[in-house]
Amino acid sequence: MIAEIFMAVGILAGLGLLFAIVLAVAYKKLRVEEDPRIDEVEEMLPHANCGACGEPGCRVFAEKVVANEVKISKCTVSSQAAIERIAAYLGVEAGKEEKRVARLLCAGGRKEAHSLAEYAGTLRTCRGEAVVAGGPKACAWGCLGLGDCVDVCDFDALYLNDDGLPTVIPDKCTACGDCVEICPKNLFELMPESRKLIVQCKSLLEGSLAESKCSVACTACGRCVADAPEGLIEIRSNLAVVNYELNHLSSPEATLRCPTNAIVWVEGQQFEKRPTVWLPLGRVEKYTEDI
Amino acid sequence: MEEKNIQPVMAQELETSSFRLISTLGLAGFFSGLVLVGAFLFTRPIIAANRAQALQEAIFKVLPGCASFRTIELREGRLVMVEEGAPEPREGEEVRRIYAGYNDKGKLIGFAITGEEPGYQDLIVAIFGYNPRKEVVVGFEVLESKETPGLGDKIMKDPAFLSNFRALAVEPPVKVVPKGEKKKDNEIEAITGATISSKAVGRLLEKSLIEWRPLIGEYWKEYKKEGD
Amino acid sequence: MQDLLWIFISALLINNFTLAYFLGLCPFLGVSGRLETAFRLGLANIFVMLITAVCAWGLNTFILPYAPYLRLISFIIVIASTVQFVEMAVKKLSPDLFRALGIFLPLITTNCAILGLALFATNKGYGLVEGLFYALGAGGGVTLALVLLAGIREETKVLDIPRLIEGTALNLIIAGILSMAFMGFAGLFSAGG
Amino acid sequence: MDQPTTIEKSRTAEEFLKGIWKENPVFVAVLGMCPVLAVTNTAINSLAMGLATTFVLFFSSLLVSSLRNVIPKQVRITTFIIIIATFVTVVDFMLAAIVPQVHKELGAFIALIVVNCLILGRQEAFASKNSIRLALADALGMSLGFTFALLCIGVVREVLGSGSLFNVSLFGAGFEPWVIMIMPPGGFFTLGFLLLFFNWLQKRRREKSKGDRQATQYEEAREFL
Amino acid sequence: MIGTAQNELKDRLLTFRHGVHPEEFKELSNHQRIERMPFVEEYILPLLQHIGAPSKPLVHKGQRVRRGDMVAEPGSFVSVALHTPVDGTVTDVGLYGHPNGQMLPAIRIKADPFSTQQLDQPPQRQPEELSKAEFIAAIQQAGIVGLGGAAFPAHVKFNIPEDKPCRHLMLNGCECEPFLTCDHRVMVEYAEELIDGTRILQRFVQAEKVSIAIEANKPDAVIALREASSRAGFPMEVVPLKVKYPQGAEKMMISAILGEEVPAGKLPIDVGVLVSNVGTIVALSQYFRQSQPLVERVITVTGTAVRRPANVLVPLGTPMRDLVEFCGGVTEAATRILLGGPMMGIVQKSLDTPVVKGTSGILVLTEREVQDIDTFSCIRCGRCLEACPLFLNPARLGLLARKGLWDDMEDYNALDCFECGSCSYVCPSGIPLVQSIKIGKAMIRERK
Amino acid sequence: MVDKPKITISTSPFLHDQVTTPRIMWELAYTLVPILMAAVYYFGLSALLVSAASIAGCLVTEYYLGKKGPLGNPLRDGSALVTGLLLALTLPPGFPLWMAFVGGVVAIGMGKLIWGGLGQNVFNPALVGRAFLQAAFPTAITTWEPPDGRYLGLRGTNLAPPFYQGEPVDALSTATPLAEMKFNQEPAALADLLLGNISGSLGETCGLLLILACLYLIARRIINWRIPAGILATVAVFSGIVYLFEPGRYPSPGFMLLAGGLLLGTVYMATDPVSSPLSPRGVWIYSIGIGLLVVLIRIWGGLPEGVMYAILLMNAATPLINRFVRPRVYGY
Ligand SMILES: Cc1cc2nc3c(=O)[nH]c(=O)nc-3n(C[C@H](O)[C@H](O)[C@H](O)COP(=O)(O)O)c2cc1C
Ligand SMILES: Cc1cc2nc3c(=O)[nH]c(=O)nc-3n(C[C@H](O)[C@H](O)[C@H](O)COP(=O)(O)O)c2cc1C
Ligand SMILES: Cc1cc2nc3c(=O)[nH]c(=O)nc-3n(C[C@H](O)[C@H](O)[C@H](O)COP(=O)(O)O)c2cc1C
Ligand SMILES: Cc1cc2nc3c(=O)[nH]c(=O)nc-3n(C[C@H](O)[C@H](O)[C@H](O)CO)c2cc1C
Ligand code: SF4
Ligand code: SF4
Ligand code: SF4
Ligand code: SF4
Ligand code: FES
Repeated sequence: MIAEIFMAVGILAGLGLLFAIVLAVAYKKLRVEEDPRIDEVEEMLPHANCGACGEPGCRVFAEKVVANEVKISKCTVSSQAAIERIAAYLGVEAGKEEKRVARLLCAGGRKEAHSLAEYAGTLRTCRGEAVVAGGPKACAWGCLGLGDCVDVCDFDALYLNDDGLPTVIPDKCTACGDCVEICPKNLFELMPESRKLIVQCKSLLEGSLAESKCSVACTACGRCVADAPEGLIEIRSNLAVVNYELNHLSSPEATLRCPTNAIVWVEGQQFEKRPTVWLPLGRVEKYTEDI
Repeated sequence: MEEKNIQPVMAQELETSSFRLISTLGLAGFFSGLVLVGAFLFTRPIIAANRAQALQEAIFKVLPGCASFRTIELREGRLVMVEEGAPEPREGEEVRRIYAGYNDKGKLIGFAITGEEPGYQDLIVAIFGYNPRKEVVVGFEVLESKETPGLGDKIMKDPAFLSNFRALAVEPPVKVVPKGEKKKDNEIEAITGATISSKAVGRLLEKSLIEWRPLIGEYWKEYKKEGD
Repeated sequence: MQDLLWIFISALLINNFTLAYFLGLCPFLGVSGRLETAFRLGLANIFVMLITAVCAWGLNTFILPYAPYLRLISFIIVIASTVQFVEMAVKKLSPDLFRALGIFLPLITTNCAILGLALFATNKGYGLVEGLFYALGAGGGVTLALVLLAGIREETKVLDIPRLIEGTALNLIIAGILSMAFMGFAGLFSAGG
Repeated sequence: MDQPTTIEKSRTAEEFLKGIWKENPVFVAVLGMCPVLAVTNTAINSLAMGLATTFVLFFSSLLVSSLRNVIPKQVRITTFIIIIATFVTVVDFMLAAIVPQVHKELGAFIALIVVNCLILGRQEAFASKNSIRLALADALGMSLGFTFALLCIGVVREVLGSGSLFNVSLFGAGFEPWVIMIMPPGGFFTLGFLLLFFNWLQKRRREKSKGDRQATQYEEAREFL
Repeated sequence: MIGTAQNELKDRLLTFRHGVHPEEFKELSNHQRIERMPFVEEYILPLLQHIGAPSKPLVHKGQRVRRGDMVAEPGSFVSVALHTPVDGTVTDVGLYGHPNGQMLPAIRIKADPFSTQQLDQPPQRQPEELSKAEFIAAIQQAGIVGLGGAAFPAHVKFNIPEDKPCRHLMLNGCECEPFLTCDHRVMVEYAEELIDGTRILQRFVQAEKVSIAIEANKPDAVIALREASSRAGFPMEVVPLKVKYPQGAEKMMISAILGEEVPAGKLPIDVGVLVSNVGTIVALSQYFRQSQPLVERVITVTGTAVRRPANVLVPLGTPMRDLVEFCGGVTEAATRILLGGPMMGIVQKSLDTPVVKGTSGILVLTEREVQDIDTFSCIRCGRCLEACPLFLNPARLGLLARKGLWDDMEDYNALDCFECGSCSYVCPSGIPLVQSIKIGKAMIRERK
Repeated sequence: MVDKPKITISTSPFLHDQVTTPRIMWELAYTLVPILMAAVYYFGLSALLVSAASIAGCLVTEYYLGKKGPLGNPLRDGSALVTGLLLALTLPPGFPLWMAFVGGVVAIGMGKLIWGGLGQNVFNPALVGRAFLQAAFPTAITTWEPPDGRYLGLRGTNLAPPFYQGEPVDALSTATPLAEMKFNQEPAALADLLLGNISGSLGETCGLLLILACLYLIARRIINWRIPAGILATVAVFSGIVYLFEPGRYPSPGFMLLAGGLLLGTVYMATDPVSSPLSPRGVWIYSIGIGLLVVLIRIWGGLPEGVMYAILLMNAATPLINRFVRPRVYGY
């Protein structure tokens, strides 16, 4: 009985000691210097080493989180609070910059810009239309309105309004640039929110020709140039261009006499808050009915 | 420059904790050992009793009429009866044992033998009773198997199958035949849809008998000599 | 020989650790998203299992006969520490190998499959050589399952998996179908046709 | 123990409840899968496993949270494992002594509680950082959630796979059991479809809260494309 | 005569692996002699009618020009000059609809209704007298580009590097696209010029061997060219090839005739071959013998919705609307307008765009032929793999494109695809494979 | 005048081959009719009922849970019908109808819809259904009855009430040729295997019809010829080698080819385009793999038949094959 107890305790303590010493020595001898933030983040992780995050272990996950390769929320074991703590910890490091949002440089929705033909392809995406004679719209620069940008936005910051125009919700937009990349017509630009004077047109056609294709096209009439402070706006290739280096001079004044409303003063959201169609009808969705 | 700030702190932490961590682990091991020994000592008799009871039940089942049993061990090529109260063999020690069953009059009526054999899924471990006088198998019970429920596990439940072992002759060697074709005493009628498991049982009996029958034969001779 | 083959095949296909014994499912479900990672995790698994088999056998023959109640705790401590030590050694001796396999080691050590291997191998009373074959089969089986699942999961990237079932639910069902397919191996080399 | 404040009281309840539903270790976090699938072929086994896990989780949390300021960082994990392994061994012995039949069925999976990601995860993520009170609430909640999940799976598998519940035959003679349900694939399928079911519940709840107007518009939009 | 040729063609014909057999529809126009398009009121000359940099305009609004005058000069080495096909007045230099769907700079010329529209005849330039550099420059000044479809500036292609001798000059008379017959008619009606142009080019590139590949469905062209070559005493092999799409793609032609593959990312000249369309060669001859720069080309106007399918010699810049009117206009059923053949042609939103150098045909189709088939998911039947002449995996590319996995697409060699359309043609699930691949290629290029 | 007509735009090519996916599916379904008729000839009404139940399971599931295809109704493309028919053809004649229905539901639900529907599944749906049935009801699915000419007589177990076992009234059940061979080393006559006068699942008995169907489908380019070629050649060669070692114990290659589900599986199931590899080289690997697994399971495995498992296992490997075995691109 007593012998049993001694043996048990002896063996366990022995094993414990032995390996503790081995590991302690190894820990010191074999340590490699790394970004101290990795340790910090790892410290805040659950250490379950369960692989649920898809990474081979907590440390590797921490490395990737610090390197911004994966999202911290991938760790399903951490509580929400812990995740926020880590995000906050890393967020402080990230620093701050003026908030930017994506702006659409076209206002030619279904009502304003008319089409020459009907798209009959089965691939109903903007990219798909764009390779087919540049899309059915008369204006070769304008938005195709099939919402590739809406699909690609991970933050639900975009929806198609009922005019078929993708509308950015500034509060949700993180300026990730995905929509800028996907749009085949290059209609998005990431702008600081302080830029409020925006020309919502990219058509390089002159005056009446432009207007014949889209009722909100810039006709290069020059009124905004005249109404704005010197040098703020100029006409280049039949299009009004705002010189944002002089952004501090801008005011809604310049937009007042625009005959087509191609130049606008944007506070917050770009297009009217019409009744909206949220568009999680990604391409995937189109094929996939949830079962 | 930040690094510099961090470095000494970490080094220091390591320095101081080296002793502490070893001692923490040592202590944890110590207490855990205590708890474990306690739990072990407390439950050991109960667990042992459970085991013994399970064993006894199995032996009684495969040796009808059995009222008590003694453990017999294979030592140096001979079967030797294990003394009462001898310590259990340690885990990991290789001992080969069978059990001798006695009826209520204290007469040796047969032996319970365990054996194992790969079946349909995994090893089948079973115990069976062997009557050396008549040279027949008198009972059979599966101890462990992973055979398919409803199919292969009939080898442990199906009365029809188990009835094969009421008096199964072991000479000529046991043979498995399809259902409905049993003609001789040494044949086991297979379970339809589970021929593999049935055959595994057959092989299990055959192998164990080849191993143990000569030994039992000698033991039996000696016993009879003594008895007579 | 026949026995060793059977031990190996049984652990590899018939009683596949992942698909039939449900061991090591967490990494199986978590780290099977990319084929490359899954394969390396599998290799690391084989490696750790071999170490485990040796540790388990050693403990079982030299220490546990004296203190059977320490089985679990000593397995886990010894295996975890040995693997951790090996990890550090590998990191120092061969950084390449470490990058390829070493990063998986922490994930594997505290994993059911490893401890399961130790427990099963000792339960079945395997000796050192048998234990090693068992480990090889089990590790190979885990690798096989991981690689197959990872291949299928990579394929699902181009499929229109319904939203509702995406993720773990689908992975589980795929694992179930794989497990069903592996049932075809039952009785391999044991039933003697 | 210091007197708990009201805030702490409400937090206790919250920590307790979250494990059962919102952060259910099985359905939401998908943790500790091995026992979840391996031993749930009958309701009794599920229950036994759930209780065994509860026992281990409860006592390890208790110990870890009371010792949280004593254990040095570097050996934290090792110490936790020692603590957990100790309790697991105790449970193992106890089950073998009290319910040998169940112990035999659960087999090595009792021992495998040691490496159940859930347990170590809770120690790391919660018990080692919170007061005893909260740690216990968390442990209880999590293990209840775990047991609940096991039981769900166990019930489905037993009813279909054996035609019985807690060993009580439900359908009478002649019932054709769905053998697959008590075999490995059945485990995967059951959990898979339960997860599917919970996803569906969640989706429905989300849709309800969004309001019907948008739902119809969503449908319309779908028609439109 | 024709009968024997056909018999000969029945023998085993050379061809390439994979490919498809669409219905030909050539009988609509393959017996129509080439007609000359009368001059119309207005011409629009886009500055970009070829691959490479756009031409630079030399004229201004209001300037008077004579037929054959250079109105834009090459913008760089990979660029050619542009000439006006008519006497008239420049009315605008601005943005106009281009066949590719964009609005691009173009010169608009109002034709002089009283002009004779005769070409001024500057002094003849004999190609034999020119040095290599002069020859190349002359072709560039003549505005000659490949008329086989891609409109690659001819002088760039003919300017073969010293270290890559041209062993084999191959003329491309396959015209594998259904419907199109312009090359066919050119071979029959301009056989003389064709031989002459070939002789000029062969002398220049010092090709050891000259052959012309013709799909076996044009036996009269085979005979015409055999006769012309023996008449002219110019040895030239006329090789009939199996009728299979895209036999006319140069890589496929080389595979068929030489059994060699052009290594990926390389040009035919890397295996010692120079491929040129028959129309290009005729333009070459016309330039050197008649001093006519590239101001007109033969175009097939056809399709089930065209009232009078025809092969027409059209001044470049002619608005499609006028050309179609010349061929009787279109029927009510017209729904789709294409430039080029039905397999690779580009679709038009309206008939307002002008004919350019690369236009080989105008096709107006009805609902019946173009009915887009229903799109199912890919069933991985592998038909597209067995159709793709480049041995790509279109099914995979289509799947990847659908999910926006552009990097994987690049890995699966999306950039090698030459958009022949064989895969979409055979896909039983009606998957827009070529479109998907086009999108993928655009994305991959943008991201680089 | 010209702009008046409705101008539509789409992308090249503007011509299309006549073959469409629904047509492929329907044509395949037609070729299954003779095989089904042979089953009716051998097993009578039971064969029809079992097929109807399995098809009903498939169609109902597809109809209610499937997504609308371009044809609207998800059943119009015919693929669910094919799945249901093929599943039925792998079931024994005495199979309870409710189980056949369940099999159909599982085949479509788990084999197809959770993957996203037509064309997306990694595993062959009919075989997923059958594997499920085999694992769920191993006894029922291994109870075989001989072709006994009872055209109108139902097998007693067919009409078992849902969730209950059938009454095994007629204890007529026999072993299939494969089981006879495996457990008793008694091969059946090849002529019987060819004509179908043996017990087995509905569609597998008549070898001759299956061979004809195979030739027709190859000629119509509906199935890839490499798959039957690869599987059958591998099985013949591999089992031939084994046979030469111990002819008495192991089955002859001829028997291996004709017995059991090999022909049915080879012609209709291994060839499922969706779950087989794309490139020709990949297809060779796939089919040789199936051949090897079939022989392995049949000769050394626990089960007499392994076609289904062999196909499912190679289905599982197909994504890997597709990934690592790609066609050589022109010019590389
Ligand atoms: C899911 C499944 C489970 C099976 N389980 C067993 C089993 O436990 N034992 C067995 O001998 N055969 C098992 N089999 C094998 C088949 O039932 C096999 O057909 C049978 O062994 C052949 O025997 P028979 O000739 O009596 O039909 C199983 C088959 C399946 C499909
Ligand atoms: C798919 C495809 C089909 C083609 N078919 C033809 C053809 O039928 N006739 C032809 O002259 N060129 C055809 N071409 C273009 C040739 O590949 C090659 O560019 C041309 O013959 C070169 O001559 P050029 O530069 O004089 O145009 C085809 C190209 C592709 C990609
Ligand atoms: C295409 C096809 C595949 C089959 N695959 C299997 C299989 O993998 N395993 C199996 O046991 N039976 C399978 N069967 C049924 C067998 O051919 C055979 O009838 C049955 O397995 C007989 O063996 P048993 O004694 O196991 O019931 C399949 C049948 C078909 C038509
Ligand atoms: C040649 C061919 C074979 C097929 N074989 C099967 C099959 O074995 N099982 C099945 O469920 N569907 C089969 N189908 C139908 C279809 O491919 C199947 O339903 C898809 O797997 C569903 O995505 C087959 C179709 C074709 C064209
Ligand atoms: S991707 Fe571009 S073209 Fe398409 S909807 Fe968005 S903004 Fe418009
Ligand atoms: S895709 Fe990115 S940049 Fe564009 S709207 Fe969404 S969040 Fe903003
Ligand atoms: S379009 Fe591209 S992928 Fe399709 S067949 Fe032609 S070359 Fe191949
Ligand atoms: S032809 Fe169409 S359906 Fe067939 S594999 Fe190619 S893309 Fe898929
Ligand atoms: S419980 Fe997580 S790996 Fe087993």
